[in-house]
Amino acid sequence: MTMRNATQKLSYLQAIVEAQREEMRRDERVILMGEDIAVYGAQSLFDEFDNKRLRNTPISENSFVGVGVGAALTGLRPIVDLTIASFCYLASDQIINQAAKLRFMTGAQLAVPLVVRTSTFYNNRTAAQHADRPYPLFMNTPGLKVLAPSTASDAKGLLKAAIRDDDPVVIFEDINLWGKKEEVPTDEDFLVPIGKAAVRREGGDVTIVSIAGCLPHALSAADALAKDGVEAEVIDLRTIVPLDKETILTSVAKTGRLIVADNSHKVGSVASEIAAVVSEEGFESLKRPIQRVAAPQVHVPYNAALEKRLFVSKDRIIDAVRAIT
Amino acid sequence: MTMRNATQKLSYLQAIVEAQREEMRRDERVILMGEDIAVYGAQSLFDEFDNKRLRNTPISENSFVGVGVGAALTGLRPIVDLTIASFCYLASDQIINQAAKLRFMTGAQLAVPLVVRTSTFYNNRTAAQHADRPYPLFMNTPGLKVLAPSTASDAKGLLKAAIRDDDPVVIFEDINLWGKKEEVPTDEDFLVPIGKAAVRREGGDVTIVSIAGCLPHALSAADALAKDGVEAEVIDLRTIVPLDKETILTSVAKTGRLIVADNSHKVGSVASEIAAVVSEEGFESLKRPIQRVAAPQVHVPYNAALEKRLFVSKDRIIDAVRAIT
Amino acid sequence: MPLDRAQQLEMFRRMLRIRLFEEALIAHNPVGHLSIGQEGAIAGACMALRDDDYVTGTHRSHGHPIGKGAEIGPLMAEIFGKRTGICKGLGGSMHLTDTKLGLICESAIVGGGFPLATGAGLSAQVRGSDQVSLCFFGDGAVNQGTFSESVNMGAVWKLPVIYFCENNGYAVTTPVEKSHGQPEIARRADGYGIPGVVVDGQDAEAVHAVTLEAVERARAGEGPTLIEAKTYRFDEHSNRLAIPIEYRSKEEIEHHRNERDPITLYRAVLQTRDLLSEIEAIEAEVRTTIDEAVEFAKASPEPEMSDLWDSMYVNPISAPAGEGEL
Amino acid sequence: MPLDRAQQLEMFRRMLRIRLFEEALIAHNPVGHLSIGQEGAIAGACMALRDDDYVTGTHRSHGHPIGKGAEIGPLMAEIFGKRTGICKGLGGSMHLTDTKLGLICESAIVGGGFPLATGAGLSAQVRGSDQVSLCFFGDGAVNQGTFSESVNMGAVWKLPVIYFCENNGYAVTTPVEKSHGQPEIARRADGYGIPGVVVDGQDAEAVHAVTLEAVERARAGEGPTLIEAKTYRFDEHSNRLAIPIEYRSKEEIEHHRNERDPITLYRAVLQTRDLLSEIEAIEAEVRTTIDEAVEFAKASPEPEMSDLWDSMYVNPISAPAGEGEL
Ligand SMILES: Cc1ncc(C[n+]2csc(CCOP(=O)(O)OP(=O)(O)O)c2C)c(N)n1
Ligand SMILES: Cc1ncc(C[n+]2csc(CCOP(=O)(O)OP(=O)(O)O)c2C)c(N)n1
Ligand SMILES: [Mg+2]
Ligand SMILES: [Mg+2]
Repeated sequence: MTMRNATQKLSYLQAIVEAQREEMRRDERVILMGEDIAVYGAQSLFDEFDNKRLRNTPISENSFVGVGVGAALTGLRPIVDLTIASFCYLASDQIINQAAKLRFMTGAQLAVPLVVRTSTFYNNRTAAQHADRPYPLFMNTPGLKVLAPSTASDAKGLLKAAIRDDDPVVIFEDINLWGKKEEVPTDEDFLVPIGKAAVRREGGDVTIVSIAGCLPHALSAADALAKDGVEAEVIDLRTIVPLDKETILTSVAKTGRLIVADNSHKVGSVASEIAAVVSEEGFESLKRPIQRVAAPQVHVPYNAALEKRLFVSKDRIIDAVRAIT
Repeated sequence: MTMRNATQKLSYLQAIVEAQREEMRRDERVILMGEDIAVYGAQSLFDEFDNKRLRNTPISENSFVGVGVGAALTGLRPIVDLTIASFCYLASDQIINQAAKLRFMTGAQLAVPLVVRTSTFYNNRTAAQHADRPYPLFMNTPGLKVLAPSTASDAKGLLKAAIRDDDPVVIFEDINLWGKKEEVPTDEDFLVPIGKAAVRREGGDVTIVSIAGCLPHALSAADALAKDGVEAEVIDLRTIVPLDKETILTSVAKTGRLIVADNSHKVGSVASEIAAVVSEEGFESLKRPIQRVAAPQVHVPYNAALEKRLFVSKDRIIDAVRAIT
Repeated sequence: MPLDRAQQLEMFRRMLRIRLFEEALIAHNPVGHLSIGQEGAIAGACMALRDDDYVTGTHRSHGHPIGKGAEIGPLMAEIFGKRTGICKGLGGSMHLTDTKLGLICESAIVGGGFPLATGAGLSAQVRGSDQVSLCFFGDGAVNQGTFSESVNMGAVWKLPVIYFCENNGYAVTTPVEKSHGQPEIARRADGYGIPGVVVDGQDAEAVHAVTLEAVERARAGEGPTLIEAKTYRFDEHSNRLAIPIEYRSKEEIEHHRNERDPITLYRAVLQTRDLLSEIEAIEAEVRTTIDEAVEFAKASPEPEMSDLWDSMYVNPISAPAGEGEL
Repeated sequence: MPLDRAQQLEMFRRMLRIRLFEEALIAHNPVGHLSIGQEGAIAGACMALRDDDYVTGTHRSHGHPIGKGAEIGPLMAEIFGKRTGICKGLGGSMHLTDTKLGLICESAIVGGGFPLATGAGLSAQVRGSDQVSLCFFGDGAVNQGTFSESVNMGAVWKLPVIYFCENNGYAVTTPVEKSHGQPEIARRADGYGIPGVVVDGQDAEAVHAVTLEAVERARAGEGPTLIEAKTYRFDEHSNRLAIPIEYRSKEEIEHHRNERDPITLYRAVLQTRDLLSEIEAIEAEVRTTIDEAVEFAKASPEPEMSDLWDSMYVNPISAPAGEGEL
């Protein structure tokens, strides 16, 4: 038996593996499918679970995601690993046309307890076909829940919540965070609620909403700004759909200034959605223009130095804050 | 020889067919591919062009779009008809990972003069798997141009411009406009510039940006509002990427109020992007909160009466204007 | 195990129910892709399944739940868009899914059912159940990548799946020969190492026999079978779509209507087995069933805006203020 | 038409260029998916093509342009991420595309090349050119839906395409037998009505012969051929990916390195043809070429932010104020 408050030092990637291990132990309906899953972190699961529940799939993204949907409709709770986020486009048919719509189209006769995991592989010299951060891809489609954890604890707690959720969930994991270690609760029922953003730092001068791997940069920007007397409130979005409007609007009501840090391309990003919500529902409290700090509309180059410049950094956040304070 | 200013009464759908006919006559590199293309309006092209240039494809969306990309890379200028917009998800891999990225990834060795046509089939009792309006689907991906014409003339002129453009273009046609007739220029070089919105009605009190099939509703809302002394400026977006920020910001600078009418689901919509741009770059002129009038986050039901209620209407636009004037 | 008399009559009943259901639609609510002409393939396949076996289908969805034995009223009400419909009026003509009988999806996205049926087979295998999963699809759907991907996965994992092609010769206006490099669909099975079988889809008992064999293989853990039932659609692709070209001849259609009607053919077979009076009783009964279904559908209420929100998630996310009222 | 002596030596040169290019990468810039072990299949196939024929490839991209005869310096500079790289340092290791030699795409999306190669074939057919298009792909890629979809389209339209499988037995850690319901890849051809041919990929001349036959069929308007070249990758899937499991035995790897090295084997063949001194000259020359390429790459400048914007569109959309400067 684990203690309620016990913790264990785990990296973000280890936390993901532990979440799956615990849920597979707890519920035999949970299975894991994907290409070469041992290579993407799951090798230690093979010590404990067999080939029935750990499925190395052929390279057939649209179909193995759909196989997950079919299995979810009929009594299993599959986790499907789409490894690299640009493979989401290959499976977006089954995710959008089937997973997201089947419950509705059948008049709620069915449920789709499916988890799709995928990793954003940017800042890794993999060039344009592997480095996408398509957080907004599934945002326009009702029926899905979409997550993007930024800490090891959240990676664990949100993935566990997703596995227990009865609706289809897509979770974006950020490889730039894979190595980050922290104390993670060992309680088997430790869950992070879907739909709740986390205030990582309080401050009254400006709100910085941060998505996935932007968090470390947002926090160090906030530290630097504090030295100049600007207190930033840093919100870690964690859940993209459904959006925690309340936490964001409450903060903006206090600060009157909003920065959104998002490593997607700027146009049509999650940052755009947040800006839209605040310009609709939080307009009266806004003192200055909203600032999106995001990747520009160019593809990710192979050259590492140029690649790095596309993404959110401490300095870019500081500049954005300076522009409105 | 056609006269410079001659026109011809055509429906939106006929205008699309004429655009293709003219460009196929003009440039033998232009071909048209798709499923049962005769059924989707192109039957009269078969009188003039042969099976070499008019290709009925097998039901293989991802591949026939990719075949279009491959042909575009090697000397043709293909038009690929994805018929119904929810089939875009099946081909989003080839559109996003290949069409949009290939020029960049090869260091500009290649060009991809491809046009992908697709129709939004909402308000047609086809239910959730056929009724999507995924205008934002390709907006987050640099490298593409994305169009959404609302009049017969624009349908013709934008499609012709797209066919002559050397970059990949996705064009959303709206079946709710198929039957709308108007005088359309017959000049073979009549082009509507990509990237330019059209001010359809001038007014100083509120800006209504309208996307695709929302235009008739926006215009009748504006007429009704004018009777109450509220003068709306109606902007027909026409091009989704690249966004004509200038026209929108200029109008908002004058009116201080912005409504965006978009039949996509509200979250992560083109309306969200426009709201974000204005809340960043036009904030100082905004007097009241931005209002997005869009479809709510539920799927499209089969029941026709309920389906209709999801979409933008004159009354919903009027309500939104009333809320901020 | 061949069908006993009661089962033969039940198969006839289901075929006739499909036929009269579709004819009622033509009369009352001209919507959808009809299965007239394909009843033998559908009922023959379904009669080889248990109630708890899974089925996925297509945009041409009406026949599948009827073939599986579903109650008619809620199916009819669905096509009328009513709240008493099997999908509450939200799914409609292309999505008649009755989960009580293992129907998990009629996919209007061509090819969308392959992975789902394969996943249902995976589920049965992982849970150690002896259920099987039957995937209905058309000849055109074979060209979707999901066919190849999913059949291969079914084969690698020896899943209990029957891939059942209703080959009616056309995808909308496109004949098989113009869209398939090799037009014999069953022959594609070899590429995945599974058996491929061709059967006359207008002969319901022949369809039943080959399907039963495939079901037994699947239940025994020997993996999938690909069945190609040669059938024909008597009506237009969809009675809502204007088809501006002649892609099949009137003679061809008349030939099938006159010589190859699966119901006429099976009725004649059953008559030779001295079942005429039973047939006539079924004919009267089915007519009543369909009439009552139409009445039920007409009299039923429309769904409401709140039904949309309530059908989205298992734990409904509540409608934002105002939107519930649109 | 068998290869003449000059062509035999050219084939050997290209094989050796691939080998030494990859070895230089291991020494200088450990990035990428190497083609060591697969040189015979690649060069054998490419030697059957004209300079203006099209080629598409994969994430394992280095061998294809070298096999097609591309200049080495810009390829090396690309992997060093330099502005003088064939793709200006924007594409990198998985995308070495030299369009001067008809290479139109190395797709790091597995299966992404099937439609592109098929489209190039369509283009040649529509333009009435006699070019052909050759699509390199791995055994794992066969399970992508695009394989089936595209090969079928090539077959229906009798396009001049050669689908060429470098079957190295594994997709990352997954052996063919565990991911293919039926492990003989060439056998899938029958499903599309095109010829399927198996060849020893370690025998460059055998590869050349079967490819040439396919090229001639394609140019004659007889449609696609599927070729399966049995080969082996000597190194790890990618030298950047940690592989935590043993999925193939050391003995198996050693067997291939020692007995089945395509360069050793072909060198021996050429020696029996009295070409030793020519071979030695080529060996020296290739070593110099590679050394010079490394020097060139090292000495080359980095790309600039403006190169990104300039490479996006044919008519560049200018960078929004500020973003060009990031
Ligand atoms: C992904 C997708 N592409 C295209 C369509 C449009 N469409 C609907 S039915 C159909 C033809 C299907 O042919 P087949 O599989 O033979 O089934 P049949 O209609 O003959 O029963 C097509 C192309 C679709 N619904 N889904
Ligand atoms: C669509 C897609 N899915 C998965 C991957 C990850 N991946 C890269 S290479 C590879 C294996 C490919 O195997 P094979 O086709 O046999 O080529 P090989 O690496 O053996 O040359 C995989 C799964 C990818 N790049 N693209
Ligand atoms: Mg058919
Ligand atoms: Mg391989």
